[in-house]
Amino acid sequence: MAQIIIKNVRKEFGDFTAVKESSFTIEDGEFFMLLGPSGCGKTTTLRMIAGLELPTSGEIYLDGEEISQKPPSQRDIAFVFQMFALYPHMNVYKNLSYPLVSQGMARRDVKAKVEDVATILGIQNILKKPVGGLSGGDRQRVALGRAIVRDPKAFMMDEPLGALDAEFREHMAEELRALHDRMGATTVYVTHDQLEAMQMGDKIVVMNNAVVEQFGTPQEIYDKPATMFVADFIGSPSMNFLPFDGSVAEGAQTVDLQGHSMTVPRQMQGASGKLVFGVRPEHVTLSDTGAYRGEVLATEYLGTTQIITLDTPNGALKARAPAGQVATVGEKIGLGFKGEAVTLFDENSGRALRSELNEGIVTHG
Amino acid sequence: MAEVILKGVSKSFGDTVGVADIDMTIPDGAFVVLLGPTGAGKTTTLRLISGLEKLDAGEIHIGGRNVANETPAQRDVAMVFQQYSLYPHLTVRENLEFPLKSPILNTPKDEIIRKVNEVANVLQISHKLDNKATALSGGEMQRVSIGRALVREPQVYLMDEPLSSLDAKLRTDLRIELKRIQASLGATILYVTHDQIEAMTMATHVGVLNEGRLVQYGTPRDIYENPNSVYVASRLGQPRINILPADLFGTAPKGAHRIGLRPEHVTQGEGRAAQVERVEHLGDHSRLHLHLDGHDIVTLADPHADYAPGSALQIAPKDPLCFDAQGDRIY
Amino acid sequence: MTETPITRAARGTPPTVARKIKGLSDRAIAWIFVGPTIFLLLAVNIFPLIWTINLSFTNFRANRPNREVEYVGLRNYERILTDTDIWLNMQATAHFLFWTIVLQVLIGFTLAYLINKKFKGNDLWTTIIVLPMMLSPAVVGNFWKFLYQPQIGLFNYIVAFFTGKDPSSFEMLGQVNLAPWSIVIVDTWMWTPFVMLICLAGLRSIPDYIYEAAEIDRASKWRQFWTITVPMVMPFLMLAVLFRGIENFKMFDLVVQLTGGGPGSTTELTSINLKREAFEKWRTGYASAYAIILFVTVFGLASIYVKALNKVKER
Amino acid sequence: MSSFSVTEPSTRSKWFAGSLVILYALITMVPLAWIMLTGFKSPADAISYPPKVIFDPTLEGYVNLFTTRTRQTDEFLAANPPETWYEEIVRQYDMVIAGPSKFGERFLNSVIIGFGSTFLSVFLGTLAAYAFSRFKIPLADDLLFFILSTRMMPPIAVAIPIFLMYRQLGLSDTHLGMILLYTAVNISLAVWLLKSFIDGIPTEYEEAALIDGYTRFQAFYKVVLPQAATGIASTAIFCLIFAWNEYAFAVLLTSGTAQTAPPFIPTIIGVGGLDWPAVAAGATIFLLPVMIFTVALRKHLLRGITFGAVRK
Amino acid sequence: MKYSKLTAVSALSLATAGFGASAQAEDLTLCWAAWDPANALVELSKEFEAQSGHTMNFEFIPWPNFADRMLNELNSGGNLCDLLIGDSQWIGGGAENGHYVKLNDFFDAEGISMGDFADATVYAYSTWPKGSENYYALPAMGDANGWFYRKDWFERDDIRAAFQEATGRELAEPKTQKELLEIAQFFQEREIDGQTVYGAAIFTERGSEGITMGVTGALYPWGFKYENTPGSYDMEGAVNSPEAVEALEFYKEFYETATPPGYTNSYMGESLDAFKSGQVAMAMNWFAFFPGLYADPNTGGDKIDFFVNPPQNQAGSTLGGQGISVVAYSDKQDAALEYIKWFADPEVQQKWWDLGGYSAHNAVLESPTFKDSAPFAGDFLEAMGAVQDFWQEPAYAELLLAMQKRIHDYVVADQGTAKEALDKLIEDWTETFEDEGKL
Amino acid sequence: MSNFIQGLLRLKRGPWELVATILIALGVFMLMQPFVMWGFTYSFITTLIGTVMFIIVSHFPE
Repeated sequence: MAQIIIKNVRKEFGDFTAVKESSFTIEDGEFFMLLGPSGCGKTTTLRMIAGLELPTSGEIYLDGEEISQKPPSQRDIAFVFQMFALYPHMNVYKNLSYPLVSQGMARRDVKAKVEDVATILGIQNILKKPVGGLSGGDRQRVALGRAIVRDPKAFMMDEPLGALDAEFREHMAEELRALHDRMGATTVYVTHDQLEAMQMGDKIVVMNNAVVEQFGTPQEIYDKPATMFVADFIGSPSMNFLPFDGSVAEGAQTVDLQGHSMTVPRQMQGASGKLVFGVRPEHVTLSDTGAYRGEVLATEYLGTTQIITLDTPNGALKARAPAGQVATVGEKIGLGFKGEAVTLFDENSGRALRSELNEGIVTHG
Repeated sequence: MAEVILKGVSKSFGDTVGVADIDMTIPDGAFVVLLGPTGAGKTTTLRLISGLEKLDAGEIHIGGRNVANETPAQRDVAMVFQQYSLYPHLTVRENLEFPLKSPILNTPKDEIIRKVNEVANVLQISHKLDNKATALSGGEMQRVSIGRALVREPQVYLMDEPLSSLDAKLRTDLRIELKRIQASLGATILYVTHDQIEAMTMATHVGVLNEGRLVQYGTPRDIYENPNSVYVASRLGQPRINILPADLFGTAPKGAHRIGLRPEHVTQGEGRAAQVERVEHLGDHSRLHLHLDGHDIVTLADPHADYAPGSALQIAPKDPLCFDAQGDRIY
Repeated sequence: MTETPITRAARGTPPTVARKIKGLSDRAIAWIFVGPTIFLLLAVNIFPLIWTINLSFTNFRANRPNREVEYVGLRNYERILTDTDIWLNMQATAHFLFWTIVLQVLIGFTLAYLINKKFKGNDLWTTIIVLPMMLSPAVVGNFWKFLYQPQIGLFNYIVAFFTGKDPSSFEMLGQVNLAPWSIVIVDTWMWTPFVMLICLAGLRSIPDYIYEAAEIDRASKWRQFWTITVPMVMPFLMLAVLFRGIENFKMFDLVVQLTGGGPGSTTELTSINLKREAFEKWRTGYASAYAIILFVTVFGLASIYVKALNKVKER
Repeated sequence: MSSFSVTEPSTRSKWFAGSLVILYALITMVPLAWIMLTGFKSPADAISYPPKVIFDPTLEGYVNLFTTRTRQTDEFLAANPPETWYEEIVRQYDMVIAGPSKFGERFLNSVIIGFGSTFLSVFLGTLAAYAFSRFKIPLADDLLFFILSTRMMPPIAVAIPIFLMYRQLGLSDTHLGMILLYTAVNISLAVWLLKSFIDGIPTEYEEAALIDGYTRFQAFYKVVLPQAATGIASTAIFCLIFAWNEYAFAVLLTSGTAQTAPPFIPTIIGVGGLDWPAVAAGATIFLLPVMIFTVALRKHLLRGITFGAVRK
Repeated sequence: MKYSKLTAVSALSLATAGFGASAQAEDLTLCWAAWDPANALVELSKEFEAQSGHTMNFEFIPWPNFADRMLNELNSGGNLCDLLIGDSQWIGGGAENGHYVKLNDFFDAEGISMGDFADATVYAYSTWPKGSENYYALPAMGDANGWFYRKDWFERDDIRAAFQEATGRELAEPKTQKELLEIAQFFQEREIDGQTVYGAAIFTERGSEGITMGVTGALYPWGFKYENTPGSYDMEGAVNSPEAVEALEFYKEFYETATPPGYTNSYMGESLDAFKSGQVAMAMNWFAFFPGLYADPNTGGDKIDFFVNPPQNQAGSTLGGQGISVVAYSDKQDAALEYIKWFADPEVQQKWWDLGGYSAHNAVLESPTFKDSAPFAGDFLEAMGAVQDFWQEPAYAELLLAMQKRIHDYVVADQGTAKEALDKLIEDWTETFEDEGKL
Repeated sequence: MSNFIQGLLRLKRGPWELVATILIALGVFMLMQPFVMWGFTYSFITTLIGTVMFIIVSHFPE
C-alpha cells in the first residue's frame, strides 16, 4: 500500500488543456475522492495516475517512486472502470484470473487466489457464468474482484457506481466502503455525485475546468468552501448566494445587506464591490420578528425537514426547516442567518474572502 | 379537467404481472404521484390509462366515461414521456402544433398560433420556437415536451418520469415550475417516478406500488409518517428507515415482530450501547452508522459532533413503527 | 361532465369521421403491412420451391412440354449423389471456397487491423478498397478475362515483369493447374473488402477500455491480441466466413464470365454445372433434385448464419 | 510524448499501417483503372504487347459501344463525306454508322428494372419492417428467417421453377417479370435493413402521436417515415445496386426486350473478336454509378451488407 | 445517312407496292448469330422492307451465347423473335416441341418447292423427322467447316525450302489430315518476318459447341460413326471405334503441338483473330466467314487461300448452316411468312450469295458461274458434298454438352485417355437415350 | 459436458442447436470432401436432417 503524490501535473490534448498544474497528496490507506462536474479533468487525472495517459508535465510519485512516464503495466495499480470493462467473451473465473495469468502466476496459485477473492466478494457461485448475463451488482463485484485479486499498491476507480441504477447504488456504495475499511488499500475514486463523495470519502479534491478548486475532508469542504463553485457544487440544496454591492473591512464582523446588518465571522481580508453573502439553507432561521423578510414561494416536504423557497430582496433563497414548521405560500417571514457559518465571496473572482471561519483553508490573497 | 377512476385494473405480460387489481381515484385537480421501484407497475398503469396498453380486467373511467374501448386518441389524455418525446424531424413550433393539428382536434390555424405562443411564453421557450428539436439542451427539450402536453386541454396529464434524464440542478428547478403550472391550471396530473424527493415535494397524493399492486395511497405526509407496511416505510425517507427486530431494545411492543425506526427517531444518550462503525459528514448533518447486536442502525447527528469510530453510543427508540411478521403495520 | 372533443365527436359526427379518428386496429395494420411481402415471397419463392420439390421426383423436361411426365421417385437424387462427375464439381467448389475464404480472411483481417490504427485519411482509403465488392460480378469477370489474356493482358504482363517469365508462357484461364487459382484471385480481389469491413466493425466494437483494462492487468500486447482482439472479433469473422461461404457456394456470374467452367471441368462449380443441367440440357426434373440439394445446403448454412447474425446483433 | 494514451497507436505504427493500406488500395484499383483506360484506347492499342500505359486517347470505344457500323464501298464513302466527329472515327476503317446499338436499350432496361424493383421492394419492405418492428406478429422470427433465407438461395436453383412459372404466365423477358423477381429477392434485404433502422426509432414517438390524436397509420407516415428517411434512402441504393449488378436471373430469364446490361456487356463484339475498348467503355459506364453510390453509402455500407446487424 | 438508313422506309407508300398480303406494316424481329453473314442479311433485308412495308429488326447474338439464349427463348415461349435462323441441330426440338411453325401448307400454297434447294441442306436444315417431307424451315445458310491458310507464306521460297528439308515434301494444301498436322507442326513457333507464328487455330471452346465442331472435323474423315446401324442408337463400337480413338488422339496432338499458346477455349472469333493478326499459318472455321476473310485488307486477297477439310480414311466435313423458321409464339406469323416467301425467291437468293451469304438454292449453286464467283465457292460445293452433322435429336443439347465435356476434359484438361473419354461419352449418351425412351 | 447432456435431455435450445449446427457443418463437409465417395452420397441426408433439426429446435426454450 502506498502514498501517492501528484506534483504540478498538467495534461494537454492538442490545444485542449484537460488538467492544469495540479498538486495534492493521497495518503497511504486513504479513500480519496476526485469530485467535479463532467469534463472537469478528474478522470484524466485518475488515468494519469494509472498510466493510461501520460502527463504532459509534472510528476507522480507512487510509494516514493516517480512513475509519471511509465506504462500502466509497470505501476502495480488496479483500475475499476465506469463501464466495468469486463472481458465480455470470458466467464467470471477467466476475468478474475486474467491479471494473474498475465503476470505469469502458476495455475494452482491462480485458482486459489481467485477463489479467495470470490469468497470475499460473495461471488463463488457465479464463477462459471459468462459475464454477459450478470446483474449490475454482480458485474460490479467481478470488476472489483479483478482489481483486488492482484494485491496492487493502489486502486483507481472511475465512477464505478455510475452504471448502476439508483436503488442499488446506495447499497453498493456501502459495500465498497466496507471493503475498503477491511483492506485499507489506498483508493482514488472519481465521481460527480457530491453526496457519494461526502459519504464515502476520507478526503475530497474538488475540480472544475481543469483546476483543483479545493482539497480537504468532506466536512471542511462543506463548511468552508474556498470558492463559489465548491459552495454551489457541494450540498443539496446548495449554498444560498445573496449578491450585494458593498464593502467589508478587514476585521469586520458584520456586513450590510440591503440595509440590514448581518453577522459574519471575523474577516481577515477586506473587500468591496460586488460581493456575495453565502449561507447554507440549514443556517437560515425563520422567525416572525426578523427585520430581513422574504416571501414564501414554495415549500417542499422532505419527511423530517422541508425546504422553503423564499423571495428576498437579494434574490431567491432556500431554507431548511423542520417538517413541522408551518409556512404558507405567499406569506412574508422574517429571516435570520447563523452568522458564524456565513462565507463571503468576491463575485468577480468567485473566491471566498478569508475569515476566522475558513482560516487556513483559504490561503490565497 | 376530469376525475380518473381505476377499478380493479389488471394487466399481465405473459407470465409477468404488470399491474394487479388496482383501485384508485385521481380527483379532479389532484397531482398524484405513483412511486415504486423499477418493475412495480407504475408505467404500466400510466399506459393503461392512456390506452397504449389494453386492459386485461377492470375498468377505467375518465371524466365519468368508461374508456375501455377507446383508442388513445379518443381518450383525450396528454402524456409526457421519460425521453424521446420530441419529434427530431420537426421544429419546436411544429412539435407544439402537432397535437393541435391532429384529426381529432383539428384546431383552426389562428387558434394554433395563439396557443403555441401562449405555452411557449409560459415555458420561456419563445425564442427557440423555430429551432430544430434536436438543437435544444436537455432541459429545454423536456420543457418543450411538457409544453406539447400543455397546448392541449386534455382530461388528464400523464407524466412518466419526465425529469429523470435531467441533472440534479435542473431537476430541482423544473420540479418547482411543474408544481406551479399544475396549481395555476388546476390540472389533473398522474405522475410516475421512482425518486422519493419528487414524490414528496410535488404530490397532493402519493400511491405506492409494489409488484403491480397499489399498497398505499395518501398524502405524502401520511405515507411518510404512517406507512402501512415495512415496504412503504422503506420507500420514503433518506437515509432509509431502520428495520429492526422488535425486541432489540428490550421487550417487544405487543404483537410486533419488527419495528421501524426512522433515523430521526433514534434518541441518543440513553438506552443500549451501540458501537459507532462509521461517521459520514454530509455537511448539514452527519450520519452515524451504528452496530448493535449484529444489526446496522443509521441515525443522524450534528455535523460537528465528534464520534470516533469504535466508540460506544447509547441509543433508544422513540415512537417506533411496529410491524407484524408479514411486514404489515400494527401501530 | 366537461365538453371534450370526444363527446362532441360522439354526438354529432358521421361514422366516417369516427373511423378516421379510430383508425384501423394494430392487428389489421400489421397484416396489411406484412401481407404483400409475404404474398410476394410465397408467389415468387415458396410456391416455386414446392414446385421444384415436386419436379425433383419426376423426369420432366422443360423443353419437351409434350412428353408425358413420370414420377421416378428418388432416382434423380440417387443419380446425382452417386455421380463422380458431380462429386468432382463439388470438390472444385470446395477448392474455390476454401482458398477464397482463407485468403480473404487473412488479407481482410490484416487490412482491418491496419485500418483500425486510425491513421490519417483511413476513411478515404477504406472507401477505395471497398469499391470492387459493389461492382457487378459478371462485368468484373468479363474484364478480368481481359486482364488474364496471355501477352496482352495486364495480369500476365505484371507477373512476367516481376518473375522474368514470358507473359505468354502461362495462361491463367486455360491451364488446368492455374484456372482454379484464376477464379480464386478475382474473388479475393473482389471480396476481401467485405471481410475487411466486417472485421473492422468487429475491431471497432471492442471498446478502448477493454484494452486499457488489459494494460492495467499487465497483459502484453501479444497476449492482448490473442486473448482479446481475436476472440472478440471472432463472431464477426464467423459472420463473414459464413456469408462468403454461402455466396461462393452458389457462385455463378463471376466464374461463368471468367472461365465458363473450363478448362475441361476444372472450374465447373456447382452452380455452373446446375445451369448446364437445367438450362442447356433441360433435364428439369434432374436439375430440380440438384437444386434441392443445393437449397438444403444453403438453407442449413443460412440458418447458422442467421444465428451468427443475431449473436453479433446482441453486441 | 505529449498526447500518449495506451490505446492510441504510436505515430510510427500509424505511418506503417497507413502505407500498407494505401499500397493495397492502389493495387486494388489497378484493374479498375486499367479497364477505364482501355475504354479510351483504340482496338489496336488495347491488345498491344506490351500493354500500353501511354497512348493516344480516342473515343472509338464509346462510339463502337453505342453504334452499329457497316463496311461500305469506297465509292459510297466518297459520296457521303462524314458529318460528325463520331462518323469520322469509324471512317478510318471504311465504315459508316448504321444505327444505334442495343447498349442504350439494355442500359435503359437496367434503369427501368432497377428503379422499378427498388421502389417496390423499399415500399413493401418499409411496411413489413414497420410491422415486424412494432407489432407482435406470430412466428415473427421464423418469418424473418424465411424472408432472409430467400436471398441466400442459389439463383440458378430458384430460376428453374421461376422459368416454368413465367413461361406459363407470359412473364418471360418482360420488365414486369424481372421487377417482381428482383423485388422478391431484394425485399429480404429491405425488410431486415429497414427493420434495424426502424428499431432504432423509439416507439415513444408514435405513442406520443397516438395520444396526441392520430391514428396508428397517421403516426406511421407522419412520425416514423420522416425519421426513417435516411434508412429508406440507403436501403433503396442497396436494392438498386443489387438489381443493377444481377446477372444470373437476367441471363436465364431475359433475352431481349427486358435484358439488362450485365448479360449484355460481355457479348459486345466487334469485327472478329471482342472489341475490348467497347466492352471497357460499356463496363465503365455501367460501373460508374455504382462507384458513386458506394462513396455516398460508405456510412451505411456495413449495415447494408450485414442485413442491418452491424451498425457503424 | 447513319441512323436514318435503317428506318428510311416511307412505310405507307411502299407497303402497297409490295406483296400487299398483310393489311398493316409490322415490326418483325429476326434472330440470328452475330457474325459476318448477319450483316449481309441486314443489307439484303432492306429490299424486303422497301417491298413489303414491314420493318425488320435484328437480334444478333454472339455465337458462344447463341444456342443458350435462343433455346432458352424458345423454351420459355418468348416472342422476342418472329423469325429465327436456328442451328441445324435444333430442328428436331423445334418441331417436336412446337417452337417452329410447320411450313408444308405454306410452301404448297405459295408454290415453294424444296426440290429447288440442295438436297443435303434440305435434309439437314428443314426436315423432321429426318428425310421426311415435313418442313420446319427453309434452308437459309449453307455452311461447313473448312480451312484457310497464308498463301503468301506457302509460296515463299525460304519457307518452302525449309519445309522440303524438314519433311521431304512440297509445301502445298494438305491432302490428308496427317499432312495437315505436319504442316501445322512445321509452322509451330517458326520465326517469320521477326514474329513467332504458330501452326493452326482450331476449335477448343468449352462453353457452347466449339470443341465438338472442331473434333468432328477429325473424327469424320477417320470414319467416325454415331451408331452402328442408323436409327438404332447402338453406339458401342461405333463411337469408340479404334478409328475414333485415333482421330481423337490426333486432335489432341494437334492441340498440343500445333496451336498458339492460350488457345484453350477458342472458337470462331479466336480463330479469326489468330489468323488476321498473323499469328497462325492455317485456321479452321466456317465457310460463312470466308467472304469476310477474303476481303480483309491485311490478310485477305492474294495472301489467303482455302481448302476443304482434308480426308483421312474418307472425306468428311462438319456441317454448319441454318434454316430460317417462323417462331410459333410470334403473333406476326403472317408477316414472317411473307419474309420467307420473299427470301425463297431465286433472285433474292442470288443476291444473298453476292452479298456474302451462302445460298442453298439450286438456281444459285448450279449456275455455271458459281464456281468462279469466289475463290472458295468450289471448295464450298465440295465440302457440302461430304458433310456430316451431329445428332439432330430433340435431346441434341444434352448430347452435345456431354460431348463438349468429355472431349474438352480429354483434349484440353488432359484427363484420362481417348478411349476412356469416348467410353464415358457412350455412357452419357446412353443415359440420355434411355431417358428419351429410345433405348 | 454433463451440462450439455442435461441440456439435451431437458430439450434446451442451446445444446440442440449445437448438435444441429454440427450436423449441417458435417453434411456440408461431406458434400465437398475429396476423400470418400460414400461421404458425398450421404451428405445430403445429413445436411437435411441437420437443417430440419435446426428449424425444430430453434423453438425449444432457451
